[in-house]
Amino acid sequence: MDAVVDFMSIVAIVAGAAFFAAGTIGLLRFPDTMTRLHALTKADNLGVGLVILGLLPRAGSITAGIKLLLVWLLVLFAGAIVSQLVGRVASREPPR
Amino acid sequence: MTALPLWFALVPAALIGVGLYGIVVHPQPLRKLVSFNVVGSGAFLLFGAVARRGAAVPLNGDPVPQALLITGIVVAFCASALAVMLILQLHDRSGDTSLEPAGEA
Amino acid sequence: MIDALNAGIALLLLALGAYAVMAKDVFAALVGYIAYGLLLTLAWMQLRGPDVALTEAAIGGGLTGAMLIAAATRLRDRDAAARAPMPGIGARVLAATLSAVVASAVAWSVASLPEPAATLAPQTLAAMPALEVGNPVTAVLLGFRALDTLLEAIVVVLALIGVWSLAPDKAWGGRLGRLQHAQPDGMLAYAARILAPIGIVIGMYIFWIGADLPGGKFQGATLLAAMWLLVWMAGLTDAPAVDRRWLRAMLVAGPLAFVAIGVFGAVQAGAFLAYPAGLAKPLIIVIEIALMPTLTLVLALVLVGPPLREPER
Amino acid sequence: MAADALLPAVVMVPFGGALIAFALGGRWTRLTAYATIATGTAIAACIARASLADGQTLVYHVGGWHPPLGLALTANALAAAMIAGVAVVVCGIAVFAHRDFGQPHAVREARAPLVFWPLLLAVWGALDLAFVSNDLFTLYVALELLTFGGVPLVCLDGRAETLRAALRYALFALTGSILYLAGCVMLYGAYGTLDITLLGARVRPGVVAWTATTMMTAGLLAKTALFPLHLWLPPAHAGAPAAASAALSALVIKGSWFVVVRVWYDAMASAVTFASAQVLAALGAAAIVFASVTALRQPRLKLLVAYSTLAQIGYLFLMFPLAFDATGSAIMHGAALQGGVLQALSHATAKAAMFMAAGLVYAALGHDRIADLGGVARAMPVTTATFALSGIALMGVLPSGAYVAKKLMLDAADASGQWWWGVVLKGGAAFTAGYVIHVLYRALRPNTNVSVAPVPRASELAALGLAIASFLLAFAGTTAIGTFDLGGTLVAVGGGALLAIFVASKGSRVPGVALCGDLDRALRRWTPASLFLLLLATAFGVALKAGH
Repeated sequence: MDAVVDFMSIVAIVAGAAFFAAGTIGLLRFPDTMTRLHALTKADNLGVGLVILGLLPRAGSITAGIKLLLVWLLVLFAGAIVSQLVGRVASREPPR
Repeated sequence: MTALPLWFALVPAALIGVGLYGIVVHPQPLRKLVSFNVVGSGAFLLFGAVARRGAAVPLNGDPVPQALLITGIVVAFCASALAVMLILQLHDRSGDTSLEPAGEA
Repeated sequence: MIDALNAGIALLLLALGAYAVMAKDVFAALVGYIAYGLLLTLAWMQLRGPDVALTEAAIGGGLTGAMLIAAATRLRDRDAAARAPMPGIGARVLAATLSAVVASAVAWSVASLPEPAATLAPQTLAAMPALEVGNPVTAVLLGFRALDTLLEAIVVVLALIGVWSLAPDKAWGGRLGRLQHAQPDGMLAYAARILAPIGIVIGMYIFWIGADLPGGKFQGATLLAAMWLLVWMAGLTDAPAVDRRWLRAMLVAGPLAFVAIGVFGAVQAGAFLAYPAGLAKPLIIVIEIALMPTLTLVLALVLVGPPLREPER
Repeated sequence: MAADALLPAVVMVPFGGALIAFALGGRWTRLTAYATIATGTAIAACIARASLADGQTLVYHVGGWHPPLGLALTANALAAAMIAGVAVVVCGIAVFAHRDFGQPHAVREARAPLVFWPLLLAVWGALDLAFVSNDLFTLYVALELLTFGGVPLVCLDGRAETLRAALRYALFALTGSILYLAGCVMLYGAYGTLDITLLGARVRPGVVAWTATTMMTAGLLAKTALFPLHLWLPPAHAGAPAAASAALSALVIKGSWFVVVRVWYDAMASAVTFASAQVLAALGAAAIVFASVTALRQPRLKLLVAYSTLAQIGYLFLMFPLAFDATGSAIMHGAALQGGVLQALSHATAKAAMFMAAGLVYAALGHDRIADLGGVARAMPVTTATFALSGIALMGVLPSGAYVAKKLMLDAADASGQWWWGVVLKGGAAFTAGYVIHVLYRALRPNTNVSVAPVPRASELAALGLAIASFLLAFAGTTAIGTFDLGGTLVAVGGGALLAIFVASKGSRVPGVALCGDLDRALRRWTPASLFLLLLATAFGVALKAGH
């Protein structure tokens, strides 16, 4: 049982890390603000989600698990808001 | 010395050096201030390494340097804030934040 | 494995720090600096200083980074100093050499620190019971070295007086900072409405557990200040005028209450900033509660800046 | 025991007063400041009495906790003398600033008066803290408090050029503080304490002690503006309002200087070497020559006085090698240190008076161009007398504080066989005389159609009082004043007059003078000055290592 949980954790966290890597490459290689934003937000939301999913079985207590979920929700929320704001500024100003 | 503090002691020394270089060469005060903060965090990290070396069961580190660090970080922040506001006000009133004496720059 | 991770963090830290100093563009440098601040928090966790990690994340990385970015935005391309040339190659080589000499001297000194390490951890543990708090860092901050903490509270108020002193004369009596032009129904306002209550709860929580667990007034106050700044930037509230009585009173209440408790100790326990037996923990909590509004206000208002608008009356 | 309790009070009263004055605002600010100054001066007097008259060293353990865990406050006779002297200067500045920094009747509250009084009190509290604290980290906080008080004083009038001067001061001072802090970190790592007394017993020569000493010293010198690290001082001190200039020039730089004294004489006494002290004094001697000659070339009175401060800072560092015994093996408390502290006090009083006089001249004439000072002596006799008296006090040729200080240091130079510093001490008076005569000669020239705006009589008298106080310090010296040296006085004044005429008439054509001008322009740029900061750190490291 432990081995299965460990395996799931590893898979989820590695997958999350892969999303982060993809997002970072996108941020560096995509041509303009909008596409960069696209790469970043998709990767971040999924990446953080998968990492937290991988960490949940290892949280040790219910409250620690809830804290992890809260972290994920806050990151989602902040990411959504910030990408909206960045997108709005980018659509108003010419690309630099 | 264990492996952990050695890394976290040599890198801060290097950060202090890098930051000092930036303080000397950057013409723009804002960049000097960023460099100052890098030097500052280097000095703080060094203190952190010292605190970690002083760990004694059951504590993971010497609490005295950790407490001094909190004071130091807050003081350094206040210093940065004062400098930033000086930069902005100087910019508002003269359009140029250069530090060189007037007429000789 | 952990050693490799630590080495990785340390080297990445050096790379980001160097980038923040060396990058050509000021915005690139600042983004590097903020990433550097976040990584620094990780380094503090690896150094087993959770209190410092929280402070560094909140103040060193968060507030300082936000302040520098905001300043760079105000300066933009208009600052003539940004276009000034770097000093000549000779000066740069000399600067690099001398900086390297200083860094090597520091590294050499650190490598030759004595074994076993000098530490006050055992003394702290032995003396802590008298203070009745569970977090040794709090015991140092508000017990053994309470004078430093009192002086620090005075430093922050003095820094705010310094920032205010930069105001134009005609703006004295006016509201602090510039008017924020966010739409009241915009995205930022939405974020502020949702985030601020959560942030305030977390800030109070971090403040409250500080006596026994990692956390405390500085970390908590930074969060509260950040929440107020968010609400302010979203245009949901405006900064107060510089001559408001309640504002001045709250700014000095923390340090003055601290001094008063210190004097109470001098009368009751025989020394300035000593705590009478049995009253240590309640008095420490009173000090922390008294400092909280002062710190929150100062941390928020130094970022808002001096009064720049003429009085409304 | 009762006297010991004065130590936290002497720090907390000014800070508490600063906070209350700031909170009350409006017309209450100045009143609160006066009440605080009265209380603080009384406390300072009690400390001076306990420590100087009864000869006891006061020690106070804050919170009842003893070092290394707790913080100790201490005051020996030297610290008590500094506390008393600073209190006197603060009183003088307060009287002087009464009119300039009162709240105008038209508005409820104006900016400058509201910030000036709390800042003055905060500077005072920070200085007292620097004098009594026995912990290197608390001293770091004290130095930061001093910087946070000093920087806004520089740009109190809000002109762009003073903001620039303030920013330069802030950034250079911050760089200095962080170097100092890095030194503290290493000391804690090696010795497990930052208490100066404990460090004095524990420090052993070695790479940690050398690096820490060198970084702390370099950082503190940057804050003290010792040549060649003075880029921030002339514009900052010359651009501030007169009362603020007096506080900055007379008081603020003494804080970091006193910390250098604590580090060298007490904390790191076993690590510092004769060679490194020679480097420190050589910088001081260079400061005297360079800044005095540069002062003579200044077109404006306040700039001249600022350069005079640079020269006088040089004197404060001459006493470091003189405190070594004849074999040059150990630094010791004694006549040289007493002389240094007396020098610091007589400079504090005289320089405050001199800046006030310069400020009054500016207020009366609307300018302070030295070439156009004709007629001032007749129109403003008290202020001119103040300038002359403070100048003579600085020269140290007539019985005054500086005279006794110089005598103490000369005796130490004789005792330790360092005749070369004796030559600098004696010759320095001629350089000081040079710029004082330069100004007085212009002020004494007749000019009947000079129009003079009235200045507050109380301000004039406050300045005069401080100048006289500088002379009265002669009686505070521990040794007899000795015989009046007429020959030395004549040589100094005559030499100074010759120097003044020479530099003023054909200055730019003389290679040495032109060199000082070029050097000054170079050193007031950021890159050379900050390179010198790093270079000095290296030089001290080498001098410390070489001596062992």
